[in-house]
Parts: sequence; structure tokens; C-alpha cells
Amino acid sequence: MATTTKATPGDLKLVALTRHFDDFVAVDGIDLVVPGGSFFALLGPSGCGKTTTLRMVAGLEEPTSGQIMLGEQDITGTRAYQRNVNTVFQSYALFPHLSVLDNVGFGLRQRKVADWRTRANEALELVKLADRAKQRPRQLSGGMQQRVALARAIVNQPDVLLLDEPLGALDLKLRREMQIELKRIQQEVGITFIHVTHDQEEAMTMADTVAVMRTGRIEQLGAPSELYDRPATAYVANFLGQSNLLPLELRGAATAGLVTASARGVQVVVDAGQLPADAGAGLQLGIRPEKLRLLGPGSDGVANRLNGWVTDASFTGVATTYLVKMAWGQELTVTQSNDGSARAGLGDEVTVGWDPHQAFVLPAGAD
Amino acid sequence: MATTTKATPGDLKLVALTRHFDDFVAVDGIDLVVPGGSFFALLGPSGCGKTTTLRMVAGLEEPTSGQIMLGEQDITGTRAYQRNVNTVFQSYALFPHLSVLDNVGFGLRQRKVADWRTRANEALELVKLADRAKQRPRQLSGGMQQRVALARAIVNQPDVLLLDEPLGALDLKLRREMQIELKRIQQEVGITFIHVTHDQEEAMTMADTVAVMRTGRIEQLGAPSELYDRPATAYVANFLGQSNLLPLELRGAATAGLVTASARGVQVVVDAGQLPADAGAGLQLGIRPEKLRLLGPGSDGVANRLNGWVTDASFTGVATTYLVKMAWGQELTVTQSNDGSARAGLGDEVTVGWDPHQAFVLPAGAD
Amino acid sequence: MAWLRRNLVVIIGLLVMAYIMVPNLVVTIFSFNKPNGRYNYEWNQFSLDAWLNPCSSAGMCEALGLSLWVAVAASLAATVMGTMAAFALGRYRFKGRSATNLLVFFPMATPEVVMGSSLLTLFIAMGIPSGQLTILIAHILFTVSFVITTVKARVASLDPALEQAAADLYANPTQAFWKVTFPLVAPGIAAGALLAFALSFDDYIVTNFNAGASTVTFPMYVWGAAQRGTPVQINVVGTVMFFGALAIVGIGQLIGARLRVGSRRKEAL
Amino acid sequence: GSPGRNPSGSASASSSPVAAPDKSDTDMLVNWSNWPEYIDVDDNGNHPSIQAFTKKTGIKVNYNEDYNDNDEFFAKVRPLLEAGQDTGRDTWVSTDWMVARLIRLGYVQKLDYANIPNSSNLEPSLKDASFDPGRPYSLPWQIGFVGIAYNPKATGGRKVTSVDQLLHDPTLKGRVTMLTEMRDTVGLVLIEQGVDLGQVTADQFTAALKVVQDAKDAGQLKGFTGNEYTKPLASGDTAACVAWTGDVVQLRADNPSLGYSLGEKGIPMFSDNFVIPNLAQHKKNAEKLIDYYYDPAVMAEVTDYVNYIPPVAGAKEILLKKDPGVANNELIFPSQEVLAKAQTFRGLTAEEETSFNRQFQAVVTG
Amino acid sequence: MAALTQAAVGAEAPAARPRRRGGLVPFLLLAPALLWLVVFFVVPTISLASQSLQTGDIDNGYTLTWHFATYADAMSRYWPQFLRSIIYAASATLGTLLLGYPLAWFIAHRAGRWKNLLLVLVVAPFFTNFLIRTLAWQIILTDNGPVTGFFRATGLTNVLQAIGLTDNNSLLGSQFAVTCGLIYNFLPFMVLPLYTILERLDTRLLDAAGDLYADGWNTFWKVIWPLSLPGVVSGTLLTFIPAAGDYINSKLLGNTQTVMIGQVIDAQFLRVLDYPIAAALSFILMAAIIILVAGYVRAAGTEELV
Ligand SMILES: Nc1ncnc2c1ncn2[C@@H]1O[C@H](COP(=O)(O)OP(=O)(O)OP(=O)(O)O)[C@@H](O)[C@H]1O
Ligand SMILES: Nc1ncnc2c1ncn2[C@@H]1O[C@H](COP(=O)(O)OP(=O)(O)OP(=O)(O)O)[C@@H](O)[C@H]1O
Ligand SMILES: [Mg+2]
Ligand SMILES: [Mg+2]
Repeated sequence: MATTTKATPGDLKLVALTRHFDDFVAVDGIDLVVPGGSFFALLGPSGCGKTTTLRMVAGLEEPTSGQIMLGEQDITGTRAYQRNVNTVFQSYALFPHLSVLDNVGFGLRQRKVADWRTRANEALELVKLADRAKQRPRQLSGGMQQRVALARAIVNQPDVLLLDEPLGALDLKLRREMQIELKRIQQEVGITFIHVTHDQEEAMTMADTVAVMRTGRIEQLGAPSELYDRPATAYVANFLGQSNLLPLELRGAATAGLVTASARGVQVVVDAGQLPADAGAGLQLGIRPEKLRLLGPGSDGVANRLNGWVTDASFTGVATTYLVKMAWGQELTVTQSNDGSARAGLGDEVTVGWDPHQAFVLPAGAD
Repeated sequence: MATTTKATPGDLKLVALTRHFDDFVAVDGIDLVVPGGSFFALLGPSGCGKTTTLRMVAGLEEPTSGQIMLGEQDITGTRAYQRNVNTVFQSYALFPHLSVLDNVGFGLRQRKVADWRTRANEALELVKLADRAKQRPRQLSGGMQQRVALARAIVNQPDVLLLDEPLGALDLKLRREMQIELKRIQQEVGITFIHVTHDQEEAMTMADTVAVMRTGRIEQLGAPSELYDRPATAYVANFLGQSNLLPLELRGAATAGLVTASARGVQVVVDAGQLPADAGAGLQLGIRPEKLRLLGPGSDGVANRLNGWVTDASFTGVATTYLVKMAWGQELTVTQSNDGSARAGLGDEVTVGWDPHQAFVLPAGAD
Repeated sequence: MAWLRRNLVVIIGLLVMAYIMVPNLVVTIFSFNKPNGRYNYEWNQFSLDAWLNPCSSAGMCEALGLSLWVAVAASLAATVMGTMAAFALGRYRFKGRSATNLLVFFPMATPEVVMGSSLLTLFIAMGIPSGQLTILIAHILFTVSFVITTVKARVASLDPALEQAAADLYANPTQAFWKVTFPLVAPGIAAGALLAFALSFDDYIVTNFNAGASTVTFPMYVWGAAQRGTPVQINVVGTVMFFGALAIVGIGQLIGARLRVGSRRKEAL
Repeated sequence: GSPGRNPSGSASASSSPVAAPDKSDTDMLVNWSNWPEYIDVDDNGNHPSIQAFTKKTGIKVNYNEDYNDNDEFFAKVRPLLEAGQDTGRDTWVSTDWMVARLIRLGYVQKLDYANIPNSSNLEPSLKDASFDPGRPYSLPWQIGFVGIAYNPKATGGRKVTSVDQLLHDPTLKGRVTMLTEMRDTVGLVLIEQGVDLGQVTADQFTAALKVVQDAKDAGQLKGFTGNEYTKPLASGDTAACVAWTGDVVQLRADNPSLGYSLGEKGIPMFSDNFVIPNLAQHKKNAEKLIDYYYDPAVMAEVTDYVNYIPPVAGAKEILLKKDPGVANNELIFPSQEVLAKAQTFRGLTAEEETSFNRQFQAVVTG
Repeated sequence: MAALTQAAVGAEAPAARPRRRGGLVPFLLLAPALLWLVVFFVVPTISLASQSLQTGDIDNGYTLTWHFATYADAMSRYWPQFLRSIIYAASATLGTLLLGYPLAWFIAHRAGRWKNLLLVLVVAPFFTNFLIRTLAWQIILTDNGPVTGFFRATGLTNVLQAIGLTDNNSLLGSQFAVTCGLIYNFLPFMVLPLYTILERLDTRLLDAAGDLYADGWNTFWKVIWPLSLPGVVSGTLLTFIPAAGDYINSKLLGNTQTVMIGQVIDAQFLRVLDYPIAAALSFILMAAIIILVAGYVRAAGTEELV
């Protein structure tokens, strides 16, 4: 079945989708279009309503109000087993009493597909588990179970595949492997994937489009690099990785696309193109740790520089993360790639610098 | 109690420590010295004997042979409740029928410490849970439970604190927070920590010394950066992160500390100081993904260079990871920090290069 | 229609619950009856007589007292022995474990007449005179299996890491048992004891064989009385026992809930 | 297993001692097992006649209503008696055929009539019982007839007067019960077939039983019961049944519409009798107790409550004054005409008893 | 009371593999209960076995003659009652299963904070004397009562009669009443183990089934039912075994056509005084139960008996 090319499925549209639990509003009027065939990630902290949204799409939860459209069809009122949508559950939810093959074939048999066995075996091959067909789920390791859950869902060639933190229970190494695997499979089968996670790295690695959710609403939506490099709010900035935030006061006018400003009394330059339209409540300057660099001697050309001393250095293999204390007490996080660039020791006085185009500017107030 | 400064406890020595389960050798003659007051990490894949080793130190498992010394004292024959060693269990093992305070005070009360209540409260303050003293463990979130388990162990001021994958069940974000927290506490109380994990990043971030275990033995032991930059075997190299391995044949003699060699027919230079003493079985060259760089124009000075084309690029925020396919089919992983250096697109022809001093050489055969 | 489909199981559940409760309801209602004649089967007239004079039926209260005493003593003994055995079976691997499991299972599969009579023969051969002692022995015998089964499930689901944690925190094995293991298995033990109590309190056939000349338990009394009439007081006892059991559990739960609410309120502060 | 026992079963032949040292004089106590509700009771649940006995003699009575059923009771005491052990009882009240068995097995002691002067009040017709010729072992406690009772409410007002009707009337189908007491149930049929219960042969027994079997197979019978037949009869769940007189008198007190008929050709009669088991610890006290109840005034008091036929002459005269309603009740003090029709099942040999029982139980539990 | 949950009365905990070897300790722990079972159960059972092979009668005593024919005799004479007992017990078991399953599900998943109370209510009937309970059934099913009235008015009695569960247009004194009584008496033994297993059932699997196109019915048969089998097994055992030996219900609520083997054993033991055959019947009953149970447990694939 992996070899069959599918017509691109229709778009999935959520219209003012809302779900209340008693008084509590879990999902608060989401409007969203997921283009057919895309890899879409829903990102957000625990309890923000990701699972609830997904369950409504799957038909496992009834919306309090709003609509769900698949292509031209309104599927809001249909029941789970009538929707051509499949889910890979966070906990896998494999049937412990069935063999791997029977798990994968479950949906096909429900739909009375005659050659379910062949197709289930093909799906198992796709996830590289053809040799485990006869085993029970509990005989497999976590990563294998995850792949079975995936096979069980995609074998049905659904219009939309929902993945609810499918990698949450895996260890780091396995998680990275599975991320690559999932992406490969999505490209191969061309099904719309909606991937829920609270791991920002995961969302950014895998998805074409990422939506960041917050208490039942969508805070920002866009391509991963757009969200990462140009977050609209501090919330998004912080959620998609660490940020060093400094209060910013504009001083001069734009010259050559740059504006001079002052952060805690230190003069800095910022990219004029990044200033938000409405800067009423004041501004904040944000710099990602990896965009900050420890400046060695001979780097006088760097426009933005702050002095401090190293209070902590932790080696993580790929990089070393320093905490650099500023005069005003704030500790900036600096991630220095271990690619041969300058290293510093605990207590060393250092200067950190950054390229103005790699920083971003946020309205203050909005956190 | 957090404020009391303790005399540095004695070293923990394991001498030819062995444990059999029936025929199966779980721990196979480990010799090890853990300096008093250090943060020691035991790293290894599932089933390699980490827990068994820890349990023998705690007195929960009897060694088949070998000795355990704490300072000058042989504690091999003593029972768990007689040892001044405490454990934070992987599953926390909090007593569900006792309040948080009673959990933390359990050990003190067993030892008839009169002011157990004060000290337990102090310990709870240390882990920032003083306000939860009256609750039952199941009312706390996973991270909080973990901190209670920690408080319950350190409140006894043991000579050695054993931590068995204490963070295994936490999600990524919480795990990072707790790593920092643990390290802070260890520095504050000065107790010897032995930390078991199978997460290499965790081990490297936290520990002074890391021991990599493999099927009941210790494969390599040293400071994190030492293990990462100079792994003795491919096993260690792969376990502590990703590596690109190339077969290596020496061609020339050492000049200026560098040796010319050939990898898959391409001429490369390697650091002579890194050649292993015994190179009988052939050699392998290892380069970490982040030490490989995409070379832009004007980098002709780089001695080691390989040509290929990009088959995958995934953006992770901090960095972008490329898969670069070589002429002989191998895909090299290249992690390029998003600090403004060159980026490439899918299918681009690229040249990757590395600094000979940042690569390492391994004996082949040993995997 | 959708509502019905969603709540079908609730409706059926409540109906079955009603099926379980109806006989008890009848017993309760008829405890307020003033029967016309010696049989309490037809509603005649509301009366509190039986409730006001629960012991006026000759020998009933003595029988009830004996039954309560026997049930308490037997369930206590069965609980202690059964709990010990459950620990052994749920915890250790040893030779003859499955044989022991089977042996524990057999008494539950033995017809009561057979058990009662063969026990009597044994007592006579051993020279133990029939009476409270023999009743007690018999009751312990047929309740201990239930206790073992009940507690074993609880013991088996206990996390062994907890006892190790106790040992790690300087508790020697005895202390670890009393401070950690026992409190955690306690609900299972309580359930086993409750079941043992109920089975002992309700047994007629085995008891009848092994009761001596002057030991009449409550079921024996009821059986005898029922031959010639059913005093309303029997219904009173049935009602009291039923609601007593409910009350004990209800109070237990209330205390639990109170504790929980208390700590939640603190948390909120 | 037990060692072979002398089938003649006389007490003296038994290997174990029969009489225990009598503690009566030092231990003022007597243990008495009786059927439930088979003695006078006052509103406080006390037994006035027993209280009076204790007051009079200083002997405390340990009265137990643990005799629910002859067979069940026998099963409880047999192992003790067989093993030569005290049963813990000084006297109990067994039905005639059980008395015969107890005597046969040598499980009961001879009465010392010197301690029972009132035994002279025994109704003359009862002095010589076929199961205990000359009554060396037993004295009757109460006597009753076996007849047919019916609930007009359930029969639609029809009377049920014959065994034939009981077993074959289709309007009663499935709502008839008979007794698990073999001699009462089969005896009723035997008399209907013209057999004298004192002369029953094995063939006659089998033939009568066949009638019962056929009725059962036809679905006529709802069940075979012990004393528990009374409640369904009163409530109308049972339309008609084989019943004992004492029960019927009491049921009619509550529900006067209940009907009762005694056989035209003959009436099976049973008696429940005091016996004193081997090794009774207080034999003399037991005999004093029996003597006490053979006082017509005391027996009258009991009869007034239990409504069975008293075996003591003179009781009727006393009741005529105290409670004429009871004294004039034909079922409690039957006329000579009725008494003449009374028949008692003959004593059976061990082999017969086993064989009859086996056949009868095959019907009951078939 | 949540404990009664754990009462498991059978359900096997997943984490339940015994894991230690303890030298003498397990034997010391087992000693009292084992001693009790051996002295007061095994010994009498052996003497019962010997009794079943004796011949003789009450007057002449019984001697051990290894008379195995008694067993053949018992079987040939009483196979109908055996068969009937098995059928009744089986249909009562089926009935308890049909009623107990939704009830257990309801308590486990839909009862919220009423859970514990409902669990107690399920067990509470045991605190009312068995005879009173059964007599209460007599009152409920009485010919002139509202229940019978309802059954008659709705024509249900005709239905029951047509399938042979009752006759005479009444409910008492019928196979129907006996089965009702049995079901009522053993329902708690079915509900408790079922509850334990159903409560542990991962409801996410139900979502998964729905997601994979299984409607309610298919979800039940393909997922819930197979997963609840261990509870079904212990529940059916705890119901079937005592129900097969029961006779109170058949005696008080049944008629002459509903005699069960317990009643036969009772009669042979108490009334005919044929101890060998009574003992043999007991043994056959125990053996039949154990064979059935062993086969059943093997087929159902649970590790331990109860
Ligand atoms: N059945 C329910 N009844 C009441 N509240 C519910 C229910 N299901 C979810 N909620 C609430 O709705 C909110 C959103 O839940 P949801 O499961 O969608 O979060 P999530 O974003 O998936 O979180 P996580 O990352 O922890 O899985 C939570 O606060 C949760 O407590
Ligand atoms: N009680 C036991 N009986 C038999 N084998 C055991 C026992 N305990 C551990 N083992 C075996 O010993 C080996 C080492 O186990 P150990 O628990 O020490 O591994 P680990 O390194 O802690 O693994 P993980 O990371 O999965 O916790 C495993 O293969 C395990 O199966
Ligand atoms: Mg979720
Ligand atoms: Mg481990």
C-alpha cells in the first residue's frame, strides 16, 4: 500500500471549534485549515487542549459548538467509526490480546477488506516490523510498539492521520530515530499528518506548519523557522526554545535598516524590519542562546556586545552552555557550539555579542 | 540541614564486584573508585547491569563475589538498613499511605532522630515543596514526587546517595529543570552522588565522572568531555551521541603532529596524538556531526574535505541537521549551528570539512 | 436515542442493582409489619413492635450473639492465618506452591453437606466435643480460603520497591513490615475479613453439623423458627445487619473523604 | 467404618457402656432438645411450664429447639452415639419410627419408671406401641394425625377431600405438596388403597409409591417438604397438601377459611416421644422432667399452646374449664370414632427401612 | 471497601508474579493455614474417600471393601440430577454473567463517587440471613403478588412456560424461580472479580477500536470481552462451583422436577443413610467440578485457579 499513490486528500477545516467540560473551556473556538497532504504540528504546554482538539477531529469527543469539515464534507455529527480519520494514540493503545498482525489488520477487518492480511503485512514492512507479525505487543520494545500503532493507523489509508504525542514515552535516542522515520513515512504515503506534541524541537524538526496553542486557543501559526526566528509573543518565543529577553527602548531612527536603541543602559542596534507595528506598551529584545557568541579578541566589528562573567558552564557534547551574569544581575544563557570556537571557564570575564539580524523584537506586556 | 557543611565522606570502592542470576552474569567484576563528594554517573543501555550494581551498593542485592568499601570500612556483609547509603528509586517508591512529611521523615524516625520534623521540613524546603508537607504522594505531579523522593534520601545525610534513573519518567522540559536542580543540591550538600541513567546528555551535563557500562563491565571511565571527544571504542562513541565513522588507512608519517591517511580513497589528515597504541586490526576515523561543517566559498584552507549532496535537512531551532550523501553511499550527519553560518537546501551539492584535531581515531573491529 | 445508547449500561446497571436490593427491601419493609398470624408474608399493618422488642422472640438474641461472636472470632483467626498464607503465596516462589494454591481452592469447591459431615466425623474421632469450638474450627476452615484469595491479589499487586525503600531508610524487616507493608495491604485484609465475617455469619449447613447440643447460631435459629412461623424480629435483624454493613463502609468512606477534602483545602490556601 | 454391631440392638449387647454415672443429684440440670415451637411460649419468649418446673424442682432446664428434622438430628448425634460418646443431651423428642431405630441401634436407655409416677396418666391406647412394645424406652410427648389441608382461596373454593383428588385433580396441578416423612406420605396413599398400615408389605409399599411417582411425573406435585409447607399453604402458593393436625389447627387460628380433611378409611397417626440417649449425664433429672409433663395440668397448658393431641389423660377435662375452644376441637381431642380409624406404620426391619427409604428418596429427589 | 475491589475474588494482578525465594519463610507463613487445611480438610476428605469404597449398612457397620462399583452405581442412578445440576449451575452462571457484566461495568466506569457504596450494596445481601433472603423471594414471586401479576398481564409467563421454565402460570416452584434465586445469591461473586478487571481496563483501547471503525457491538466483542476474560473466568468459577452444589434454592423455590445433586447427596447421607453412595456422589461432584474447572481455566488461559 505504500506504493499506491493517493490523490491528495481534501483540506481539514476547523470552524470555531469549541469544547467545554462543565464550566471549563478546554478548546476555545479554534479556526484552522490544515492543507491536504501536509505535516501539521500542534504544539503547546500540558493541558492547553491539544488532545481534546485531536479527539474532536477523530470523533472521540463531541464538540460543544463549531464545525469540522473534511474536504467538502461536514463530519461534525458522524461517529468515530464512521470517519476516515485514524489516530496514533499517545499510549499506543495497542490491543494486548491480539498479535501485531491482528492489531494492524483490525481496522481493515472491521471494514471487511478481503486482502487485509496482505495489506497489514505491507504496512508492517513499511515500519520494518514484518518479522514481528506473530508477536504480542508486550513482547516488543517501546519504539516497536509505537511503529505498530503507526502501521495500524496508516494501513487504513485515512484522509487524516492524527498523532497524539506518539513519541512521548520513548527515550531520547529512539525518539530522534522515530522522528526521522515518521517524516519519511509521511512523505511516502502523502496522508495529512496532524502531530501533537509538547516538545518544541520535535515539532520544528518534523512539521511543515506549526500551530502553538495556549489555553484552548491558537497563539501563532506558521512555518517552524518563522516561528522560531520571529515569534510574535514572548510566550511563543519561550515555548520554542530558550530566549534571553532584555527591555528595549528605541533611541534613534532607522539607518540602513538598523535602529539604535538601549537595553538596560547599554547601546544596541536592532533590525528595523522587526519592530512590531504596535509598540505602545514598550518593547523587548529577544536573543536565542545560540545566537549569542562569546567574543574572543579581534571581534571588535560586532555591533552588539554585553560584558559579564561566567557563573556556570555545562558541557553537553555538541555544545557548551554558559550562564553569563550581567552587571544588573540577569543571567544570559549562551550556547556555544563545540566546533572549535572560543571556550571559557567558570568565573572568567567575557564579552558576548550578537548579529542584530538574528535577534527579534517583541511587544512587552504580552508575555 | 542544607546549611550544615559536611566533612567530605570517604571514597566508595567496588572491588571485583560480581553478581550472577543463575547462569546469567549481570555484573561482571567491576572495579571502581568513586571519590567522596563527587557526582558520578553510570551510563549504559538497558540491561547492562546498572541497577544491579546500584542495588548491591545499597545492600538490596547480595554480590556473588567481590567487595564494597565505604571509606575504610568493608560494608559488603551489612544489610540495607545498616548502611549509611540512600537511594532515590526509579519509580520513586514513595509510601502512598504516608504524607509527604512522613515520607521524608521516615528514615530519621527509624534512627530516632528527635528533631526529625524540623529536619524533614528543611529538606522539603530544599526541594521547594515545604507547602506540600501534608499531602499524599499521589496528589503531587511526577516532578514533585521525584523531589520528595530526593528529599527523603538526602535528609538522612548519607555517605553516598544513589539515584536510579530518577528522571526517566519526566517529560523533557521537567527533566532539564530537575537536572539543574539535582546538580545544585549536590553542590550544596556535598554528598557523593551516583547517578544511573541511559540518557547520555543527562550524564554528561551533570556528572564529574562518567562510567559507560556494557554487559556487566565498565567500558570506559572519565570526565564527560574526555569520553565525548576521545572515545576509546566505537561503542562509547556511539553511545555518547552520534558519530560519522569512516574506515581509515594510514599513508604517511607524522609531520607537525599530523599524519596523512586515506578514508575511502579520499586523502585526509589525522592528529598523530590520537592514534591508538595497538592499531593491528585497522583504524576508524570518527567525526561528530557538529564538528563537520558545510564549507562555503573561501574555505580552501581546510585540510579535510568531502563532497556530497544534501538528502535531508531538518531545522531544530538551535541548529539544522543535514544528511549529506557521499559518493560511496554513506550518509554523513552534519549539524550546523544556526548562528549565521552557511545553510544549504535539499539536493544541493556541498563540501563538508573538519579540523583534524576535532576528529578521533578508533581501532576498527572493536565496535 | 443517542442518550439511550450512551446510558444503556447505566440503566441496566441500576436495574440489576434493584434486583439485588429488592429482597433486602422486602425484608426491611416486613420488619415493620404486624403479621396476621405467625407467618410474616402478607402486609397487614404497620407496627414498630418488633423494633421495640427485638429480643422478645425466645432465644433469638442469644443465637444472634453467638453468631456475631463466632463470626468475629472466626473471621479474625481466618484473617490472620489467611493473610500469612497469602503473603507466602503472593510473594515467594517455592516448591509445592501450585499444589498449595490448589489445596486452598478445594474447600471452596466442596459441597457443604460433605464438608459438615466429614468434619463432624473427624471431631468425634479426635474426641473434640461439638460446640462453639467445633463451629469455630469449621468456620475458619471454610473462610480461610476466601481470605487467602482476597489478600493474595492485594499482596501480589504491592510494589516491592516500597519495602526496599523502607530498608534503604534504615527500617529492619520487622519495622518495614509494620510501617509499610501492613498498612498497604490492609484494605485487602479488611475485604477478606469482611467476606469471612459475612460467610461465617450466614452459614447454616456446616454449622448445623458441628454445633453441640446447646449451641444455636442465628442461621440455625432462623431455620428452626421458619418451620413454624417467621417472627418479625428476624427481619429486624436482617435489616440492622444490612444497614449496619452499609453504615460501617459509609462512615469509613466519609472519614476518608473528610481527610482528602481537608488536605485539598489546605492546598488551596 | 465401625465394628460390627449386634443387629438385635439391645442395649446390653452394645460394646460400650450405656449408662453414665448420673450427675443429677449434684448437678441440678437437664438438657432437652425439642422441635421448634413445640412448647408453650409467653410474650417474653419464656416457656412458663419450664419455669414452673425449675421453680418446683430446682432443676434448671437447658431447652434447645435444635430438633428440626428426625434424619438431620440423627445424623448429628449418630457419630457420637456410635463412638460411645455423650451427646450433650439428656433427653429429646423423636418420632415413633426414629425411636424404633434408636432402640434397634442400642442408642437409648430404658426409662426408670420409678422416677415417673405420673406415667400412669398415659392414655391407655398409647401404652403399647409397635415401635416400643411395652414402652420401656419412650413416652409420647405429642401426637398428631396426617391429613389433607387446602386453601379454598387457591382451589377456587373447592374442597379437597381425598388422596385421589390431591394426586389427580387437574385444577391443583403443580400446586400440591407432600411430606418428606416417608411413612406419612406413603401411609396416606396406602390407606386410600385399603392397606392397613400395621401390616404393610414391601409390594404394597412399592405400589403406593408408584402412585406418588406417577403424580409427580405428571407435574401434579410441587414438592416434598418438611415443616416449611405451612407458609405457602397459608399464602395460597400451595393449593393443597399433606399436613399435620397441629399445624393446621394453628394455621386455622390465623386463617379460618383453611380446610382440612381426614381420611375416611383410616388416618395415619404419628407420635413424638421422649427418649433418653446413652450416656446422658442427668438421666434422673430427665425422668423428673418427663414426670412433670405427665401431670395433666401441665400437659393441658402445653396443649393449649401447641394444639397437638396430648398423650396424657385428664388434660381435656382441665382444658374444658380453661379453654373450651381447644378442648372441643376435634383435631386436638378427637372423638372415639376418629381415634378408632388411627393407624400407625408398623416397625420396619433394618433391611426394610433401607429399602423403603431408598425407594422413597428416589421419588423425592428423582 | 475499595478493598473489596481488590477482593479480586480471583482476578489476577498483572504485576503479580511471585518473585522471591525465601528459604523457610514461606513455609513458616503457610504453616498455620496449611496445617488447618490438612488436618480439617485433607484428613476428612481422605476418610470420605475411604467411606465411598465401603459396604455395609447402618446396623451392621461399614467395612472397607474397595467397592468401586458404588461409583458406577451412583453415576448410573443419578446422572440426571448431575446433569441437571450442571445445567442449572451453568444457566445461573450465564445469568449472573449477563446481569453482572453491565453492573460491573457501570460500577467501574460510570458510577463516579458512588462506586464504593455500590460495591457494598452488591455484597450487603450476605449480611441478611440466606433463609430470610430466600423467603423474601418467596414473598416476591408469590402467586398473588405484583410480580406474578405483572408477568401474567404482560404474557411473560406464557413465554416462560413455552420455553419450559415455568408451568401452571405461576413463578414460584419452577426452574425460573430456582435460577432467579441462584443468580441472586451468586451475583456478588461474579460482580466483584469482573469489577476488578473492568476497572483496570484501559479505556483508551475503546477509543482505539472506535477509531478503527469498530462500532459499539464490535468494540465489545473484539476488545472489551477478550480483555475481561480473566475476570469472567474467576467470576464464573466462583459462581458455578457453589451453584452446582447448592440445593437451598432448588428446595425452597423449585419443585419436584428441579432436584439438584446437592439434594440427592443430602438425602442419601441423611435419610437413606447410605454413606458410601453419598460419599461417592460427593467425590464425583468434586471431581466433575475440578475437571470442568481445569479444562475451562486451561481454555481461558489464565495462570492460576482463582
Ligand atoms: N473528560 C474531561 N473532563 C473534564 N476536563 C477535561 C476532560 N478532558 C480534558 N479535560 C481538561 O481539558 C484541558 C485540556 O486537556 P487536553 O487533554 O486536551 O490537554 P493537552 O493539551 O492534550 O495536554 P497534555 O499535553 O498534558 O496531553 C485540561 O485542563 C483537562 O483537565
Ligand atoms: N532478579 C533477577 N533475576 C534474574 N535476572 C535479573 C534479575 N535482576 C536483573 N536481572 C538481569 O540482569 C541484567 C541487568 O539488569 P539491571 O536491572 O541491572 O539492568 P539496568 O542496566 O539497570 O537496565 P535498565 O536501564 O533497563 O534499568 C538484566 O539482563 C536483567 O534481566
Ligand atoms: Mg494530551
Ligand atoms: Mg535499571
